[in-house]
Amino acid sequence: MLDVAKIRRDFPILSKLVYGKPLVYLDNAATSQKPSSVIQALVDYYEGYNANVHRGVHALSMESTQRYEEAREKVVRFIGAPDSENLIFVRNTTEGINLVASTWAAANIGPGDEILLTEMEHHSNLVPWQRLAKDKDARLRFIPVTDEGTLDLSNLDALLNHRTKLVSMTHMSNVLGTINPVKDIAQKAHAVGALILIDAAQSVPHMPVNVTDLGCDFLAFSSHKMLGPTGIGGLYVSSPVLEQMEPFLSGGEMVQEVTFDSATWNDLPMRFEAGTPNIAGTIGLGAAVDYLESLGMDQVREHETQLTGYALDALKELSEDFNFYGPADLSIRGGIISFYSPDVHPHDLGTLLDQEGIAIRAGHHCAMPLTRDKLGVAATARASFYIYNTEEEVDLLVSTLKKALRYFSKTPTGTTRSG
Amino acid sequence: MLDVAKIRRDFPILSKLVYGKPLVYLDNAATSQKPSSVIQALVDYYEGYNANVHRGVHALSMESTQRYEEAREKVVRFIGAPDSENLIFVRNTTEGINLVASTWAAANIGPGDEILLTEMEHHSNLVPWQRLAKDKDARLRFIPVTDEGTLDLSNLDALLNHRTKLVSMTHMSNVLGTINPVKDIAQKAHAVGALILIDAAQSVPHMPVNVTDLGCDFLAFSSHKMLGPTGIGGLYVSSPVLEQMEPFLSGGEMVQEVTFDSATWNDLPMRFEAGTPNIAGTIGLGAAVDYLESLGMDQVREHETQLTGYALDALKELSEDFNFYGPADLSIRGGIISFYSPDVHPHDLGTLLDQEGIAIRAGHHCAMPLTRDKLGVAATARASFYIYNTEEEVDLLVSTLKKALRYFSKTPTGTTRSG
Amino acid sequence: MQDTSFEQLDDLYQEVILDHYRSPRNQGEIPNPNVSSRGFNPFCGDEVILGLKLDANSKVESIGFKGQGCSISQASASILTELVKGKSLEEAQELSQLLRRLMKGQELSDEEVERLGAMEALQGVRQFPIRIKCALLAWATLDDGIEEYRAETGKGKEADSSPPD
Amino acid sequence: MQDTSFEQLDDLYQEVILDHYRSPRNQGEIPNPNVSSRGFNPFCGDEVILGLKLDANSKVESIGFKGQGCSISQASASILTELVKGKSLEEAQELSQLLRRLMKGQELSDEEVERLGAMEALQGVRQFPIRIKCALLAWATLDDGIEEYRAETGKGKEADSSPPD
Ligand SMILES: Cc1ncc(COP(=O)(O)O)c(C=O)c1O
Ligand SMILES: Cc1ncc(COP(=O)(O)O)c(C=O)c1O
Repeated sequence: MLDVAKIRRDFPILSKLVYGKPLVYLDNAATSQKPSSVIQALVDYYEGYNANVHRGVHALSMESTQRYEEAREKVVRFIGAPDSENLIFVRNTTEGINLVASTWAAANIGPGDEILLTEMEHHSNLVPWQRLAKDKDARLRFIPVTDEGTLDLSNLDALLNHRTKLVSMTHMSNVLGTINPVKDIAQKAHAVGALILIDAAQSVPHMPVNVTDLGCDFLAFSSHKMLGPTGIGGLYVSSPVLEQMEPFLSGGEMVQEVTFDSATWNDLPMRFEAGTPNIAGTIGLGAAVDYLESLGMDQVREHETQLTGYALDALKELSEDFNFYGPADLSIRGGIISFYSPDVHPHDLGTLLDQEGIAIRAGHHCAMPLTRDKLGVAATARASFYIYNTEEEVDLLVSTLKKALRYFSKTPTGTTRSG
Repeated sequence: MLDVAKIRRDFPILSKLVYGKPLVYLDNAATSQKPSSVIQALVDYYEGYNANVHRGVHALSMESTQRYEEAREKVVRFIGAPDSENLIFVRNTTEGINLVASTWAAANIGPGDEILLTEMEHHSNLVPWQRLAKDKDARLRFIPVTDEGTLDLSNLDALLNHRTKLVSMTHMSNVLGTINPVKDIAQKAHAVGALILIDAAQSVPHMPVNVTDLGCDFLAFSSHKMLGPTGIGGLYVSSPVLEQMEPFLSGGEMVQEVTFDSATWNDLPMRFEAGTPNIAGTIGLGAAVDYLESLGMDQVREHETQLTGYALDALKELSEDFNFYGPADLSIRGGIISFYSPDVHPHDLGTLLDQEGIAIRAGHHCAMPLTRDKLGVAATARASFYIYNTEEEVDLLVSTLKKALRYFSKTPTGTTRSG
Repeated sequence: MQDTSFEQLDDLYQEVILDHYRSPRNQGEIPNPNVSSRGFNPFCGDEVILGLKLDANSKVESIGFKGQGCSISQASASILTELVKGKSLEEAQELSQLLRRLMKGQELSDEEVERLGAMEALQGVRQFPIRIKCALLAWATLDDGIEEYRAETGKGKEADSSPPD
Repeated sequence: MQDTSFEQLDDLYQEVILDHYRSPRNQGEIPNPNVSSRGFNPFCGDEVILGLKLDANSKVESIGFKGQGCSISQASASILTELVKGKSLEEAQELSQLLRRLMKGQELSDEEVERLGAMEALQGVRQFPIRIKCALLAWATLDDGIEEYRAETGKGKEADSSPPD
């Protein structure tokens, strides 16, 4: 069990007031808050040993290089990667996926080849493949989503076939909360000779993820969603695949030797990290990993499962007014709840809850096709949890949703309003 | 005149001791130190209003979006860009140049076309063009460097011709300190129908730079070299060029509407910023711009010119032992001094100076072809200045270089050393 | 009703707005519109589709909208259709400019406020900068449609006096 | 000389090292080497090129190096050539392993220290982690060369007993 009261004290922003009310931050799927230790890691870097990495012989540069590479080791261990060369630092999940699309996929996917996605992908794991498919005359196929909000795998054998070169799918849906059986699908992908990329933007922050156990070829995630700084993230690539990959961006850091005419590439993973990296961000991500490991990812997952169960129960009261999306089975669901009422548009709901200090998200959550074409609405409201959220906060959400419904269903006449 | 004593107090790291000695940070061309206001901007963001930008209706998200876009406005104004749509946020100069290579250049440069560079480019402005030229069967040409360390423009009319599609060159050399006449060359480039990209990694931090006045089409720079955080930088693109450019990375934030099959692109500049940006880094860059503007870029330039003049004078004493590179004319030289002695390898020099708290850089400075093929050495030592450096620090550099020479020229016999 | 919650939002959600949101005017498609356009806000998914039919004097004879989105964006579209009916395209654009000035917090004259009509109710949006885009969506869509119409028919602003066919 | 500056560096820059740096042994190219390879450190530009000629017993008959770089990398290369001459490739690799262990700060037996010879002077490098790569460059280059030689000649470690031609 997490000691949530103690955890909350580690997050300075949680003592902030919004319009005079305590902040209730339920927008964790968009980005997470940061503990003091992460913020302090940035301050320590800039005040104590800020210097460019990898090329300096002076004390500051030696220290920054060492801390930078230590952070890489921490992340490598955290996701269960075999070696530090398997972890490429990127800006965010989006860049990680684009890196794969521009390098491995651009070199290995051709006319008539298929890329298998799911209907619940974030734009970041959809648009790069649309562009690639168009460029290469390849075909995108989609694993459908059931009404329950899970993947419909009944037709997987046809969807995943000898033309499939890549399966690219989310580990956890940022709209439905669904946790997909990526390990099984990885095996099936490999059985037909396809590789598999896992969009772990929502899973790495919230549950134990081990790339070796999953058997995936690529896995991308963002620091800002896992208590770490913005502007940094990771892309895991398995060794055999890494060896075949041509560089992505080019410039300083990623070269071995350069003449006016040509260049040779540096060792892995530096080969994929051109230019001065986000040094402070990387070290901050290392501190975030330390923090999560000190809690234990099993505990993190358990806390969120419990809170989600509590919330789904509490929200039942509102089931006449709201549709709730996503699977009921908590064992395959993360701490994300999307909902919609025809009576109060999600956007208005967002504004109303905000007045009470409650931060939720309203919109298509960068998953327009899922939201619009599968759920049948242009937007939903979404509450998403993390380690610092409490049952009291869920209670406040529920009561405020009720108030919002009442407010919006007031008859326009018959009562004088002050506005 | 800068009040350097006051400035120094704004930089917490400058009160740090290295091996018990005050830090003398002369590695500014690699990365700069950060004032408290920049560090505090990061802390304020993470402790006060951390949230994802552009899509939230809640208070934190509104505030972070507003501060993020305010930072963009600041940077836009700082470089004299006409509009905020002309500034794309990137990780660093390297990514900025790669963005241009992958978008505009990939679409507009073909077989037989020429790209004109100079012999003093950083790898980041060389390797992307080598790769593109190879892909497109285009040709790289180089403006030579004179023995003085300036560009030899005597043959420019032949080098810059109707086959030239792009001139890509550094504004200030990170090895020689040379400031190139980019405005003139921009005019000449446009006269033959070529575009011009300016690598402003070393100029934007150290002198007034106005993209409108320079008349360039692209200009790239890094936050970490201009008092700002790591992991963020800017790419200016002129409006007519921007309109023709296809997106770079794709995913969230950069799309307008998405179906399972296709997507339309968002407005500028968001179209080029896929995924969650480096929000804190951007806001920190805005704070760095505030700091630089409070000093005045003319003042910054003047301080460095003066200090460089002082240093070149003081170093004359060592001219029998060291070669010094770069132009003598201070009006075309930034605060960068590279030097080499056959008696003490730059790497050893770096280690020796470090023991006295003096941070310099030793190596090829990511400009291998220049260093090796033009200067004729595999590595040089480099001291580079910024607003917080003083004449006393220069004096210490000179006296320590002398000591280092003595140490390395000790006869191996005839004196007992403790080691 | 004595529920005092969200009182601070009464400025934003004025009755006029909730009324237009719940009972939108001129909803639906216009057959053979002269001016038609679609607006979309990628960040929230709000959508407005407008169709205008001009009469022999180039005034708006009929107008219809479809759309989805929050109360502000849809109420604003509904108010737009009421205000613009019977006006020339220039007059419609002037109203659009007025609303923009209102949103920027600029002073309007009494006469201008009068012309705003029900749009005045949108002024509460000013305190919610993130929602300004919602209030403007329909109007930006109208401006786009008019511009496109002019470009297609070759009718400049001044020359726009003969009726469409 | 009574200059006491940089005393703290005397461990790093031992006389043996400065001596090898200033007067490198076995500098130059070997004609028709059996084993040859080049090492390069992209971060500092240090370079070592090695050539080895084996005798009928597969021992190193002659060895030469060229290169440029800091005192540590060049002294290490010079010491390497002295130590490896007359040894078998296996013995050379063992020495390389010994140096790596020394750099990692592992305990060596007296016998091992003895075998290190002049390489013992490199132990001061341990306190300067950034320079360890310099100390190892020549040895890593040798290891690469031997590996390549074995791959090319198809001679495994064990089978490597017949002389090269
Ligand atoms: C002239 C020049 N161009 C490009 C770069 C690359 O900058 P970054 O590593 O921030 O991408 C540098 C800095 O090292 C530089 O000095
Ligand atoms: C499932 C999923 N994939 C990808 C992303 C994109 O992450 P980022 O914006 O950090 O690149 C997100 C976050 O918005 C997400 O939830």
